[in-house]
Amino acid sequence: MNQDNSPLTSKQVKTEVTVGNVQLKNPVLAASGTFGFGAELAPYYDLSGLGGICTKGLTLQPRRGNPPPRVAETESGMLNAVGLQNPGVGVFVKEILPTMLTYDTAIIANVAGNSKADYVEMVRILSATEITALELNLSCPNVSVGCMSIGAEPEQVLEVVASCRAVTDKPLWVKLTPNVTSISAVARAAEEAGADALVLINTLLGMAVDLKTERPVLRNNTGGLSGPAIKPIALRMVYEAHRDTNLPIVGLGGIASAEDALEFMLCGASAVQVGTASLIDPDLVFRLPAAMAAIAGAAGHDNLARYTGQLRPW
Amino acid sequence: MNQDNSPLTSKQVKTEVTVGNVQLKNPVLAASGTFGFGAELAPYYDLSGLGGICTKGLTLQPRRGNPPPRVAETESGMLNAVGLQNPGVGVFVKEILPTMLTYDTAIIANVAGNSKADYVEMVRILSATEITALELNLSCPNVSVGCMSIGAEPEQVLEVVASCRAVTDKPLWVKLTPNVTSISAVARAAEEAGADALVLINTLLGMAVDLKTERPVLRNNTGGLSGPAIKPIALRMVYEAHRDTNLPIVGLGGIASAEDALEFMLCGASAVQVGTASLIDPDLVFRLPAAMAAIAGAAGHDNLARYTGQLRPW
Amino acid sequence: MCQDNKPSLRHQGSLLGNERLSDSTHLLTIKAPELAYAARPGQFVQIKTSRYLRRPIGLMSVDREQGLIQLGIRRVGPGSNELCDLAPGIAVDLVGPLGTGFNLGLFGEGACETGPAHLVTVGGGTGLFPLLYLLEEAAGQGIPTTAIAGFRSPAEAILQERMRATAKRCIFASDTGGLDFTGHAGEALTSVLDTWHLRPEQILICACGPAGLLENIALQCLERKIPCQVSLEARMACGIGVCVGCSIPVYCHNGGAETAESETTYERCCYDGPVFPAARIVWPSRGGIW
Amino acid sequence: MCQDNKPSLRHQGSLLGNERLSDSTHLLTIKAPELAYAARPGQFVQIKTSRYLRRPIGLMSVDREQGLIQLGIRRVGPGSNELCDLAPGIAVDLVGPLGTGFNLGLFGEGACETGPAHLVTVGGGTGLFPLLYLLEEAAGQGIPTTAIAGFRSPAEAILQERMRATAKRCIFASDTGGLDFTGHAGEALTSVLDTWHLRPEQILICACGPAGLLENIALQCLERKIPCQVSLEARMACGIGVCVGCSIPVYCHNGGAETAESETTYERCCYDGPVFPAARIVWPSRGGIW
Ligand SMILES: Cc1cc2nc3c(=O)[nH]c(=O)nc-3n(C[C@H](O)[C@H](O)[C@H](O)COP(=O)(O)OP(=O)(O)OC[C@H]3O[C@@H](n4cnc5c(N)ncnc54)[C@H](O)[C@@H]3O)c2cc1C
Ligand SMILES: Cc1cc2nc3c(=O)[nH]c(=O)nc-3n(C[C@H](O)[C@H](O)[C@H](O)COP(=O)(O)OP(=O)(O)OC[C@H]3O[C@@H](n4cnc5c(N)ncnc54)[C@H](O)[C@@H]3O)c2cc1C
Ligand SMILES: Cc1cc2nc3c(=O)[nH]c(=O)nc-3n(C[C@H](O)[C@H](O)[C@H](O)COP(=O)(O)O)c2cc1C
Ligand SMILES: Cc1cc2nc3c(=O)[nH]c(=O)nc-3n(C[C@H](O)[C@H](O)[C@H](O)COP(=O)(O)O)c2cc1C
Ligand code: FES
Ligand code: FES
Repeated sequence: MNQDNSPLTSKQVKTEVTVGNVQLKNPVLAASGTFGFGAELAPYYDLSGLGGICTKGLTLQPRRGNPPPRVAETESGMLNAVGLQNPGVGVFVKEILPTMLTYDTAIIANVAGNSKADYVEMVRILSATEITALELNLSCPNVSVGCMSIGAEPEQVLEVVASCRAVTDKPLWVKLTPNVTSISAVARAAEEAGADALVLINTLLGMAVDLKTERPVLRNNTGGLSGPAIKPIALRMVYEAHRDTNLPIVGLGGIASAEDALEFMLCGASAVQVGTASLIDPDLVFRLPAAMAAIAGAAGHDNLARYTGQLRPW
Repeated sequence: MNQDNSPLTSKQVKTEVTVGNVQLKNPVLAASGTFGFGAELAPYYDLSGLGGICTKGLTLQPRRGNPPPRVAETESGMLNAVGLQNPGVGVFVKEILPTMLTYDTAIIANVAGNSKADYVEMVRILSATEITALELNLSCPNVSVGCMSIGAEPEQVLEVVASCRAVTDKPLWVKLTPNVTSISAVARAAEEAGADALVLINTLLGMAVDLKTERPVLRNNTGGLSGPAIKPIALRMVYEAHRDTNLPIVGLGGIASAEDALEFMLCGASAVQVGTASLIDPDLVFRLPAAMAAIAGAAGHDNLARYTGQLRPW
Repeated sequence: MCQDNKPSLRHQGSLLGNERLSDSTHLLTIKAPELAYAARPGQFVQIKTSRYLRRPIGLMSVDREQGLIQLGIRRVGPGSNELCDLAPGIAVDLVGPLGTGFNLGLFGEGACETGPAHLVTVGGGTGLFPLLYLLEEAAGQGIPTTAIAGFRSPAEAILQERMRATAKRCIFASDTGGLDFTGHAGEALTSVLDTWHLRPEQILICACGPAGLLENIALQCLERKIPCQVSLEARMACGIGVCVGCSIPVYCHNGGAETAESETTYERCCYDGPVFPAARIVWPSRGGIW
Repeated sequence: MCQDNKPSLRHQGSLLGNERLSDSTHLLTIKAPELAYAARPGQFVQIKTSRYLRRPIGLMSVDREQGLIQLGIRRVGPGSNELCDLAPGIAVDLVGPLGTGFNLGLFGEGACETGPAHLVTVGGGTGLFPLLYLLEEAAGQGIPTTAIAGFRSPAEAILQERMRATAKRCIFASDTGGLDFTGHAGEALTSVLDTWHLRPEQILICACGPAGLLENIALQCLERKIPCQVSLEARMACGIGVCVGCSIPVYCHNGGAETAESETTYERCCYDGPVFPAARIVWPSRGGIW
């Protein structure tokens, strides 16, 4: 708040935030899986305007992903079952990361493993690079082993995160799945294991049915639900994780406007990610930092960081 | 399927279904909490057109419910935190049920308790009445004790359902919460305890934020998310519970059209309930049986029951 | 969908006119004969927009013969903006008429014997809309009326001509001056009552507007023992009484002033209200929240 | 939103015209100069409707000078219905131009030396729309063209005049007879190729339409060693290449016929396609699914 609470212009509002010891230009990151590795949008947008970019989920070996159809539309949302199609961490480090490092923004490597050993190995490889932080994806619902099956169990989260912590000094963000009875239990496990931040939420497991063929729309039968439909669930989980741990939080799930982004910050997020909305409105993530600053300024606040955790529950 | 698979009119399609040993005129029930006890709509609609009516959640003692605001709009859905406002099971049996029994449709009593003893006592009281079946609500997220906190733990579900089973011969339906890591684990517990059917899903725990006041919109801070937003999650859970138990299933969550209802049946539901959609389109639940029959007839099917579990996963 | 001669709850209306009343307010005229026929002052409709939940809007005027209803709408968000921008000719999906409206039979005991009963409406903002319908109804029944209407400024004053044509006496109040009375509508009411010859039981006060104004009016009436009905707004989902989402805290027994929880309960704004006897409401100053 | 002289991806177009081509098909003319300027045949746009995801629609014609694009839309569901019902004057939210289109430079090796190269387009249904743009482009480059278009029945035939005005030769096929050729478009192509004097490398075949038709055409071309490009459709989310949602199974190496999984991979219909060399596709008869 500036002294007399009078309105400020968006330019007068400081957008910088920190997530643990990671400094970001602004709280808006492109989420994993909905921004590729940045190359497709680089011709059209200045990527240095972002707070950061989370890579598509990387695996130790290249993955072809699931057979199509991989996407289905739902009310105010979509299902995806991409199944982590990616060129593998080796190709990423050699062929993709160098270009990403030229974008002048934080680069967060999202990694997904079949096993603890996979995660540890990838963390080791990526720690030797110039990436800003690691995002352990313990939450992808579209693969048969690893990932979400690890993230659903606090003990396994504890073990995997602790093992990764042991081999890296890079900031370690842990991305959690909402498909759990208690998000706080999983969040506390990640905290105990030495995570630097929590990222929540990944997609909710869902299904779409084709009435004519009497088959699931997705070849994978089930997929991950994302988009505005899940925003209320995501806000609640960010709120609970913020209340029940001391970790900084990166919030996402259905963010489609500056107001949405600030609501996540109020609930406890230090920064936010934009996922599915980028598929529909590729401009959005670039417009958000200024739009958030405009709202903050109109309310007389001279920085965005003040929003984090400011929600006053009844 | 009629013999030559040729189109039939909706009148030629049998709408009767059974849920365990409960016979229903058609698979469309009004869900608990979005239809009151029928009195408000009786002047406008012929309630005998319904497959059945689930009462608002009943508690042993009258409950005033949570302070307002109790409802909030979200994208393709809403949050509610009514907190089980109801006149108590005693007043229900004496003053409300007699009128409901005149409606010539199945009456399902939805009961919610703070403890196992509550459930058992209510089941005992209601078993002495003419209700068609009991719906144990182990899933309301808007009360501080009982309900969802019981429904989230397979062991507690087992105990509560078994205790109720011991005191009643009425059909015992168990309504589950989606806020769990494994719906199958909870569903199997209910099956083991002697439930006659599963009802899923209740609402997902969510939150809405008022950016201007920096407070939760709901006075209860959190609420239950319902409506089309959650349909993909509900379909997936019906599919999983059908796959992993042998119980008949009553499916709900975001149903807003005949197509939606048939999709739930394909995933394994023997009947469906319409919840939040009745708040927006009070006609819908009355139109659905014929609309479902029309779709079935156009596809050459002479009954609705054939849809149950017909989905062919990939 | 009419079943077995039962009345319809849902109606397909047709928008005949959309008139701009001020920068932020529009007046919609909709053809919906069955709805118009059944409507009573103080009732409302639920309109479908592209948002998920319907939007509750009070009936501002009804022409039974022509089968028309009028709605006054103020732009405050996506739903009301959409309604203000509707093009004539379009179909409007309505549920209604809903709720318990004003009751013109509820003057004080003995009012009719002691002299001509007088209706006073007090309102501000969108609260003026349902009051206009009430004034028109009272005029039709030959009940003399006084309309007190508050506006933030003369520039925001709306419906003045129509109220003057309907009410026996009109007092337009503005916080910034420039109209009949300087101050808010509650203060205008005080000045009217202070100098009036009628006895309390001869007057019925009906109010609609911001919650603060309503509480001000209600407390004055309680004090003076004048019967008072208030039309409240709550966040609604169904509007038809089935979801219990729109609770208003009320005293269990009419006229109570207790604050003990056991003496209060919740009633549904949409079904038991939106019009309540002022004395039944647990006003915010007594701890009520809604 | 143009940043630092970067081209725009999102465009606010303005609907100038909406013409009904048949019971189920409309032709939209949209002013969107920057998009029109950048577009190439075979590319598409993603249009916003009230549904959650955008809808991919191929470019049917482009007028760079006037800054216009044309889209042909068939009613198949809520999104396309909404687009067919748009009123002229309205703003249209577009992302594009997207994807890798047809490549007119890709005739067979040595085609230019051995004689005038000839473009043959083969299509049916909504597949005709992108082919029209390609025919117009080829005409502009002076490439002789043959257009083969299939319709279920003469009643469903659309765009005939426009194709006749553009292509050097047109063959309209109908399953039910009554047009130039009786049978489907693939059979029409066979009859053309069977009696033609051109050598394979002088011909380029570009096809768009139902997957079954495309496979039929692709296999004929492979057999006859005629270069062939097909424009495919897949369920899309982003349309801009970032979500990897729209995979098409392709051989890792051009012209492969292996079925081993290790020899195939997925490419993005929206970014690597929608136009692919026919030889790269793992067609359904070889186990490909999309
Ligand atoms: C019985 C009743 C009668 C009404 N009659 C009229 C009328 O005649 N004319 C008219 O213009 N409006 C009337 N309203 C108010 C009208 O329903 C709301 O303004 C409208 O729903 C707002 O929708 P929106 O999408 O434009 O804005 P939203 O984005 O939904 O809301 C805009 C702002 O208003 C707040 N808000 C919205 N609805 C309510 C509510 N019910 N209670 C408290 N705060 C709320 C929101 O929190 C938000 O801050 C009435 C409301 C009720 C309950
Ligand atoms: C690159 C590309 C170019 C296209 N060009 C045109 C065009 O020029 N003109 C035109 O009319 N249409 C075109 N389409 C198809 C058009 O995108 C769909 O018809 C439209 O999205 C349907 O939306 P809807 O809401 O009307 O129907 P929906 O309800 O979304 O779909 C109707 C039916 O079509 C199926 N369907 C929808 N989209 C696809 C898809 N992409 N793949 C397979 N099945 C699908 C659905 O399962 C459903 O059965 C194109 C599609 C692609 C991918
Ligand atoms: C098409 C698609 C692909 C995704 N891929 C990944 C991924 O590779 N790794 C990951 O952690 N999350 C992935 N996600 C999840 C998103 O990053 C995000 O957590 C989720 O979609 C919720 O946010 P949203 O509603 O803003 O999209 C993917 C989501 C979508 C829609
Ligand atoms: C306002 C409201 C009140 C509800 N009350 C109850 C209740 O008392 N008991 C219960 O079992 N479920 C209750 N529910 C949950 C619904 O019955 C249903 O399980 C849920 O809303 C999902 O279905 P839907 O999306 O069709 O609404 C309530 C839902 C709403 C929206
Ligand atoms: S809004 Fe549903 S009971 Fe009033
Ligand atoms: S639709 Fe997203 S990559 Fe093609």
